[in-house]
Amino acid sequence: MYTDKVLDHFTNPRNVGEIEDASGVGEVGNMKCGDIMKMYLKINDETNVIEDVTFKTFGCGAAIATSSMSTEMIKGKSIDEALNLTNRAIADALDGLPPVKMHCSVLAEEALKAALLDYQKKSGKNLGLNEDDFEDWDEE
Amino acid sequence: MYTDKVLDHFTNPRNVGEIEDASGVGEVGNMKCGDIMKMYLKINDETNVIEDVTFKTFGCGAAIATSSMSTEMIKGKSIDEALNLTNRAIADALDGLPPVKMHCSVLAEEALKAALLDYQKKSGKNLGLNEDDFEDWDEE
Amino acid sequence: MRRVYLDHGATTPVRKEVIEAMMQVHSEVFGNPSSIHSFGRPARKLIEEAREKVAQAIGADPKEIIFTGSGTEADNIAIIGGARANQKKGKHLITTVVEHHAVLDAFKSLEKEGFEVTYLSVDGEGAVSVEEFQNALRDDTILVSVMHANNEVGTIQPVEEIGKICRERKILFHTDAVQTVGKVPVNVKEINCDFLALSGHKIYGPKGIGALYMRRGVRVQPLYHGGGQERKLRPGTENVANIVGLGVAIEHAVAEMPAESARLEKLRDRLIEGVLGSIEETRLNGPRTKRLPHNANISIEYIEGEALILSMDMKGMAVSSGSACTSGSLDPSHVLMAMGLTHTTAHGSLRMTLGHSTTDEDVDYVITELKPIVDKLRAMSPVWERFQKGLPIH
Amino acid sequence: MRRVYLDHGATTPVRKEVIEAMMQVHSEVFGNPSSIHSFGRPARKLIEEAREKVAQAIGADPKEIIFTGSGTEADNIAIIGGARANQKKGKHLITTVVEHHAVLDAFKSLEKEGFEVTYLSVDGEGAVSVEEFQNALRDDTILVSVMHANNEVGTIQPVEEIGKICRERKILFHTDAVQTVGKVPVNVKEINCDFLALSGHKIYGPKGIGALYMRRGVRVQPLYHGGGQERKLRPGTENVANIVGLGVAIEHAVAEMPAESARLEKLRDRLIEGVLGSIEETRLNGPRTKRLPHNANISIEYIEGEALILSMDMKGMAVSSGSACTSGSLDPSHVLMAMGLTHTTAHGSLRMTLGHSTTDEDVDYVITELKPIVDKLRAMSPVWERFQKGLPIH
Ligand SMILES: Cc1ncc(COP(=O)(O)O)c(C=O)c1O
Ligand SMILES: Cc1ncc(COP(=O)(O)O)c(C=O)c1O
Repeated sequence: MYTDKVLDHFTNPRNVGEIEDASGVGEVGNMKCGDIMKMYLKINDETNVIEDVTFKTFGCGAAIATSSMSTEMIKGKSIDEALNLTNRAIADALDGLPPVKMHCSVLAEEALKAALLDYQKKSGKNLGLNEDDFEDWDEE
Repeated sequence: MYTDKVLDHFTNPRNVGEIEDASGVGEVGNMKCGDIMKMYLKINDETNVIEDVTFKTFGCGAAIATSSMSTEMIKGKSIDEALNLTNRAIADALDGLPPVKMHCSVLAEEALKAALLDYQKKSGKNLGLNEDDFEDWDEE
Repeated sequence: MRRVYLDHGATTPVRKEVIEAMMQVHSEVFGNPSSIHSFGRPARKLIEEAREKVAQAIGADPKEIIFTGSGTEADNIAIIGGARANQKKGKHLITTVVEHHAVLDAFKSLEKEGFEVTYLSVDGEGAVSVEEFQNALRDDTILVSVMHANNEVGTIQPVEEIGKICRERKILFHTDAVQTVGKVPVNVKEINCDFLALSGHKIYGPKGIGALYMRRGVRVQPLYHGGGQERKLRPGTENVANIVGLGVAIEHAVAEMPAESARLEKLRDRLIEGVLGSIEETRLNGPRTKRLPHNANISIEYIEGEALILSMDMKGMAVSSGSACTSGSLDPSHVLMAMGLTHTTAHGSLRMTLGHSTTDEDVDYVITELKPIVDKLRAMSPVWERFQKGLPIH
Repeated sequence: MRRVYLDHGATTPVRKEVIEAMMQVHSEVFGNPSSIHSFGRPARKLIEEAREKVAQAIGADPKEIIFTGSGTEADNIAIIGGARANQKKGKHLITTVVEHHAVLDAFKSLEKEGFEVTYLSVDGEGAVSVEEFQNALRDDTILVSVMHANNEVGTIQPVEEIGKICRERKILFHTDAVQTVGKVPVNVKEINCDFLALSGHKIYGPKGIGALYMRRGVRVQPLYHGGGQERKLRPGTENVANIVGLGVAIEHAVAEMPAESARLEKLRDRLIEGVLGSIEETRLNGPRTKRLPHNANISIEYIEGEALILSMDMKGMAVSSGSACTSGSLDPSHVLMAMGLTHTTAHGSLRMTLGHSTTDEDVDYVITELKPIVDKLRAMSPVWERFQKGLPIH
């Protein structure tokens, strides 16, 4: 069912935890669906580089693996690069997900954007993120 | 499916053949149903004893076995005894027949009665048999 | 690594005697049971012998047993076939919210055909109430289906009482006994049922074989059409080997039941106590006593079931969960939700079902290995974080 | 006594490789394919590997293969499921008078639901006419089912042409290929079919397993309801062992087909010539050449089929007949009657179907042993007597 990469990230998730003085924190998902992802970002206000990122996830194997993989993919990257990260790229980086689990990668993308939105609010920078976008997120 | 007795009578049918100067001959069944039985009786006009009986049958294993068994059961018996032979007695003598094959025992009883009816006509004796009875024969 | 199979509710290994019997059929009795020659007749004979064994196991007459391709098929024939055959008498049906999908989805499909279905609720332990059932009865009720015991939480239902009421009112009563045969006594006369479904692969028999008990005189409308096999209700050349396998399996299952169920019950209780005692924020789902002897269903709060299964699998423990993701759907178990559990609690459920292979060592292993797994997943869980911080869990 | 099995059209022995593969599944891969743990995953993998083998054998994509419990089930899902799913487009269906009961009875049941069915006739050799088919087409025709080859007389139908016309008119086309897989090339693309049914036990695989090819994009309404297995069309825990067995069987059947079919054709021809040459008043039913390579169907006039089968059985020869009594019904074969045979001729039919085990010696044995049997039965037959006396045969 799951690729070796998914199982690896599930078993040894990278960047688990909280960041005390996070620049932005995003939480998406709900208990009804059984997936909640929370992402913490530490952003360098000068360079716009994501210097640290952690997550906490309640969810299935794919939810944990996509959370872990997405933190790896943006750590050390710029905000712009992070904004361009798509759910498909996360899934691809894990060598794919079962069709019924693709929504987990969407959730990971959402968690990241939610954390960036929080940073946008806190920092006053305009990252082009809009609160409303999170309502009708495109779940493929 | 078939009892050993049925198989025995099918494999080694008793009294197969024709009787040249039969006292009575009866033929019942039709090609559509796939069973035709013909029975020949040699009856002693004085004693009313069935001195010889033969049959010819086109039909399945049960048809052949019931024909054979019924000839055995009436050979040497009186006409009255033959008239009392029921299809169930024939089936019982064969240790039973599969439900779908019970009609074969009915046919054997019918063939015998048809031969006796023929004898009634030829001999002028009244055996109490009625041509019409053969129309709505009770096929259980 | 130790391998501990605790998913006997999903399926069981095939027992040696069954494999041997099936192999013999495959290699020696290959004829078509409908053939009248000497290759076919022994196959027919084997089927009828197996039918006797199944009948005997549940207190039925061999003529009342129909072999099917699965428990699902048996459920469908009883429910859909029974409802359609009797629709002139009425259009109302009753079942429960905690049935297996084989039953529930059959009723859903009947709703599309114009039948009305009442779904009985269950209490916090998964049990239906006879009183609610009686209130649901209508003049046009024609068929009722209540499972003998639930596959997820092991709750045993009051089928005897429900069956008795149905019999009095001449309403057809079906019970899905897929989980109870070989675990608790199953007798069609005592249950007062008109139909009963069972399946081979839950009792150390092969997959792909089931049986339907159909009381003498009861009629159903066939769902598939073709040859005359199994009283025209399951047309198609018979799966002789699996039928024989089911016969052998059920014979053994019933014979060993008293001792085996007592053994499993003890192990199960130790398992439940061990887990509840060593891990905080856990709860037993389903009743403490009136449950299947081999079933332990425990919610481990604030973590998700699939993640738990995968983590346990990596330590050699095979279990299942009533959670969402296992089935590819996002809904948590309809059974746990019907019992009033919150989404959080339902998502974190763990079903461990014991069987032949289960030993004391297995139970110890699970009790020892489960805690670190739970700790790790909780450390990762934002919901556990909320709980610990005393924040509301949404 | 020599035992000669000439009933491969009814069922085949299970080949060694299949038995071995199934045994391994039963003893080693017992997990439920729906389980996500390490006991379940290998079972899922085996199913998908078997699906690839079946797909490959008939030129399909694995996604287009649905495992069923029998050929009968595959036929029913295609026909009943396909008709119901498309009834908004029309209510007219077309099939033939010579289909297997799995097809014929499915159509009969659809008639009761309000569908109209045209039954195409056949010629004296059992073949349907493409012209008659074309004339039967209506604007509201939604589904057509024509078998690839007939199970009784072996006639191969012009399915490619019929399929092509259906495709052009966007009418669903199903073909029952239960008798052709492994005997003649079967390719879903060449046949232009939307559905194709096949069965394991006709190709040295196990009984109780079949497969339905369903072209990508085609939809049907399920007949049974329950779990999500086999795209919800065949719910219930998968029969993993039999699925694996079918995969192994079909792979071998297709690989060995060219050589084996040529071998059987020769033996079959010798058998036909031998019987027709040695016994008077006999005739071949079905075409001389465009027939299944392993099928010989001969009418032996003035004797009845079941009596013939039993007599041959006592000499070790297992054959079948299109006659009445074998099926417990009194009607002679609907196929032979549709071909215009008289009742007498139809009742005296003998089907001999060759296979792996068939040797030259088997053929010699039948040719030698059949004549005395026929002589004995004819000596007992009042119809033979009539024939010999020149009297009319009623
Ligand atoms: C042409 C044809 N269709 C369908 C079937 C039914 O297949 P099964 O016995 O697997 O249900 C058979 C064989 O019995 C057959 O010969
Ligand atoms: C209660 C219950 N009913 C029905 C079924 C279906 O049985 P099968 O898998 O044989 O179709 C199962 C098992 O999956 C079950 O647990």
